[in-house]
Amino acid sequence: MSVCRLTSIAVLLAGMLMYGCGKRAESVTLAGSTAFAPFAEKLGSLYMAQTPGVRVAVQGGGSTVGIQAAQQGTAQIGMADLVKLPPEAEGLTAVVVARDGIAVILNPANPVANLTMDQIRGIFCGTLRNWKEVGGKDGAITLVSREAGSGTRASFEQIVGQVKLSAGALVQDSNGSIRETVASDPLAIGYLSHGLVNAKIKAVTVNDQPCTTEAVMADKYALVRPIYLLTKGSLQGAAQSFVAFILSEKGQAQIRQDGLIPAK
Amino acid sequence: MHAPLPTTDAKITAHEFCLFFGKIQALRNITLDVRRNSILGIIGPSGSGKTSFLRAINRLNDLHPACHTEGLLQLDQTDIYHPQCDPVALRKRIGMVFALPIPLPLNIYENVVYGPRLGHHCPPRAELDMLVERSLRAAFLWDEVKDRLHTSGLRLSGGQQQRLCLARVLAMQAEVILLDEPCSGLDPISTAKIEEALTTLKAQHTIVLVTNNTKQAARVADETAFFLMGELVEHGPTQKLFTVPDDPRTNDYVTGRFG
Amino acid sequence: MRISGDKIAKYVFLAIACSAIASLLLIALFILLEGLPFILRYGPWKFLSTSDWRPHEGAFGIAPMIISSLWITAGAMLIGAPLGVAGAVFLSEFVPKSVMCIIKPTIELLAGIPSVVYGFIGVMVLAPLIRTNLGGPGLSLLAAAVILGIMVLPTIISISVDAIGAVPNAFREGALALGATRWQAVRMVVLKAARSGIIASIILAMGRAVGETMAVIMVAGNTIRTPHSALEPVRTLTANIAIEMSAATGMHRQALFATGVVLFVVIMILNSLAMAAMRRKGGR
Amino acid sequence: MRVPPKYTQMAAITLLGGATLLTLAVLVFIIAFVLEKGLPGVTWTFLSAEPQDMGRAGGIFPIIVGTLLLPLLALVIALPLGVGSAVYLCEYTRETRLTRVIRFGTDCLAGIPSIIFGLFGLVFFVGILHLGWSLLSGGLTLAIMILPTIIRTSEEALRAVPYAYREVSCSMGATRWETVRRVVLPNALPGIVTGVMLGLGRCISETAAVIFTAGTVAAMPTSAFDSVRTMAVHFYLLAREGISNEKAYGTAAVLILAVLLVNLAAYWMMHAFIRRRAR
Repeated sequence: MSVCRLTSIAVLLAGMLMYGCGKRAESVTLAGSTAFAPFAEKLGSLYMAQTPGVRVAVQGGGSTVGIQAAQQGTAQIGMADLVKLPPEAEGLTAVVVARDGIAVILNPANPVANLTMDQIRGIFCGTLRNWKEVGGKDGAITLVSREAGSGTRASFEQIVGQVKLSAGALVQDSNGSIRETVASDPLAIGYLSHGLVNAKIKAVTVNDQPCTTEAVMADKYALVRPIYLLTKGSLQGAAQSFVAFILSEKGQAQIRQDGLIPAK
Repeated sequence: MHAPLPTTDAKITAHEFCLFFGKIQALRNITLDVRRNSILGIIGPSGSGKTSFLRAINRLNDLHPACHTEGLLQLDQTDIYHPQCDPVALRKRIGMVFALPIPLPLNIYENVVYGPRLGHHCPPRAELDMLVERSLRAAFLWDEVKDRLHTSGLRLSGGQQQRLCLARVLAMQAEVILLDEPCSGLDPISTAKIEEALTTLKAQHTIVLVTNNTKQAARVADETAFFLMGELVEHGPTQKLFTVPDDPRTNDYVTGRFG
Repeated sequence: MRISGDKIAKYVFLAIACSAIASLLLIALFILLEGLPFILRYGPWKFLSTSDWRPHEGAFGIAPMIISSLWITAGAMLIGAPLGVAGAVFLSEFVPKSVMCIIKPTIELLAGIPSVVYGFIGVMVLAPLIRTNLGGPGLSLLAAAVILGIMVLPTIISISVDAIGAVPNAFREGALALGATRWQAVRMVVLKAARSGIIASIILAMGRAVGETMAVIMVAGNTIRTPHSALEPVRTLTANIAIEMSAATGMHRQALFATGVVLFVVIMILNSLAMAAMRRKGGR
Repeated sequence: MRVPPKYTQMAAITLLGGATLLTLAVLVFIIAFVLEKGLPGVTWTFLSAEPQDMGRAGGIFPIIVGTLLLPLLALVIALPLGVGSAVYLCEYTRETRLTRVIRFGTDCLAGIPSIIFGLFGLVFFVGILHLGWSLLSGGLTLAIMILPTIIRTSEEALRAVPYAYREVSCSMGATRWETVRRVVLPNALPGIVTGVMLGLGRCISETAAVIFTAGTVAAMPTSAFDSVRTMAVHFYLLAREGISNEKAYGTAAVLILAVLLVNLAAYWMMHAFIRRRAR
């Protein structure tokens, strides 16, 4: 009898959970780059405040998941933060909605203030192993890089050029963890989306160009990558108006305020 | 071997009954009748197959994977091992008390009503209470537990637990009661109480008592059967078996020369 | 009809068992179908023995990851199993029931803490500790082994306590009656009786340690190199899958599934070793 | 010269006691670390409001709801399947080669990393079955993930019930199902509850598999087809993406308190159940 009571409660619960299926407000689903997802969420909540009756659902999962989702239709809009779109993205219309600078970051205790492109390439290929060689204090460089396939890393390596990452590099799979690793290891060097730079780490100038929105807008700072919204065929309804909202004056101002660089 | 007793009077009849566990033969052509409303004592050294025979009657050996039987074993003239015979219904009519008292991990009340509650029709509460009292009284346990029916059965002493098991079987209103060395670990007082209960229950039930305590068989059993190495050596009235047995081996066992 | 009720129950349970096993087979098939063709095409020996993992240039060698996974699991079990079983024995044999009712829920609580929290504490507390005192980048094989060791403790303790608790008191009383001290009774009788439950808990814990991803990614450093010392950063098979899967396509994605197949085989080998250990001791 | 048993006993007790104390100290340190960093952030608004500004501000109420619904759905599916299979393997079949293979297979699947279950869910439930990123696909994926653990622990619990009880019940004319329902299952309940707790623990602490199947939408789900975010995923996104450590620890603190409540509730319920049955 106690077992029967347990199973009846379970069946009741399952029924209650299923009651809601089918009732679905008009929804816009985005999926893709983990770097852009939080910003898309912010834009989504702004858009939902402005136009009631629409639900904006933002999923992470990475650029490739975004591209596949847009292709298969599990999401109306795919997000990708790659300099060059991979072959899988053929047949999708790509719209640049923002740009994101990649800051090269060090531990605040590290005296080095500027690095040239060649020095960065040397460090990440493992030819330059000691901070002494780039004007810092003596100490082996702890290299921290993003994982193979991450949009940030692909863009970083394409812009710097001919980077064959040294086998001894630490690999972290998100901007936040790169920041934590660099913040806690005085000899570490890494890179992340410049919107996430905070007091715990220090962004160096690249070829004497600071990593700021102005420098990027003026095309002086080299390490920049576009953020694409990918859609299959023409969009209609809520999804189309959401993309228009992001490209509108209000949307771009929100992007700039959140730390990204407007598309125009 | 003498001619089988008149069939109408026999509750359980075995005819050339054999029992196998895989390749091992536990029982060799047992032919035996158990008269209605009587106590049959089964004695014999350990490993002589007396427990296997007992468990064959309520088909408890079916739980053993490689068990199969030959010959005939009947309850009220219906073959127990007949494919149509449902072992569950059969076990409802035959109660069993094990050597080690095994009260179910429930309180005393639920232990006793466990049998009657099985199946679809569960008797009303009042009837159950009355059944519990009658069964516990018949097992001489009522006075000791009547005010703590809801305590756990595992808390009782060894003798009380065995009487609880007996009460549990009585509550099933079984026609046949099988007892497998019920008093092996009990003190004399509990043993006496159980033996007294059996003699009074003889009127409504047929009882088969397996025991290695020959004196207990002499005291309680109407008829006694002597098992040796899976064979029935001799079966007859207790009085005759313990004084002038036909078979010398029975005589040696009963007088305690070997066994 | 009375009998049919029981028959129905038997077939209901048979159906449930089949659907559960079918869903588990579905997962195993999913992994094999996605990963196996790649291994056969790429060459199993090359895939398992080379240590150069550069997915974008078509080099898929996971030797260092297999070694790291085994090292980390061994380290975790070296820490977790003795502490866990010792804790379980002490808690179920030498601690009064009332105290036990408070400790057991807290231990089971720790099975509920997300591995991400363990990983984050590892990064914040353990890694700097290792870096300052023992050297190296801090994120290392040792850090991952310690964190995993702590994470499997609740699994080992709670299942072993149940296994020891299930040993009937008669066994303990029997041993004590023969003049054994409490510890002798535990060592010679109780542990032997509860052995299958304890080994089951160790197998489950080992499964969890091998299968852990999030905490390992945060704490192990994920370098693609065979570790020469415990202080070097390493990448396990699971970390390799989790880190790169979200952005992997084509051959790279199949290689990651192939890593999943290798992991499945590694787990099977570990389990059969544990089973053999249980049977060999039991066989005597 | 053999050490007299009295001393080996003392040595053993100090050794075991030391190990237990060390374990408890480490485990309590972890709880204290998270609570000390997280509790200041746990206010009523934090518990009742919606998250704003990517989680930097506002509360986590919809996330708490997600954390309750997802494991509940997973258990509603995995519990009957798991315990049912354990009952079948233990009670209705003899120890054959097939049952050993099944048990071995379940052990291996208990070790499969959750990321693979996540991908299976992404391809099968989100993709092929078109359930999309939702409570349903998340629940189904987690159900399959904890199924091996529940089957194994339930089986151990069932096997721990002494065989004699089954024999007695059977001898009193109980069918196999009645024996299971009235004697075996109630007696094995503590072990099964432990298995459920471990399964629940794994569901609540899962991030990779949940992100790929239930998605990361932090809004209140209105139906089984809406995406949800659990506290573990929320902690992961806040801590790993470096959005806000303070809110991350707040979420972790709430999660620990919730898990503690669930454990204590299950524990007292089980004790009451045992006390009622065999007082």
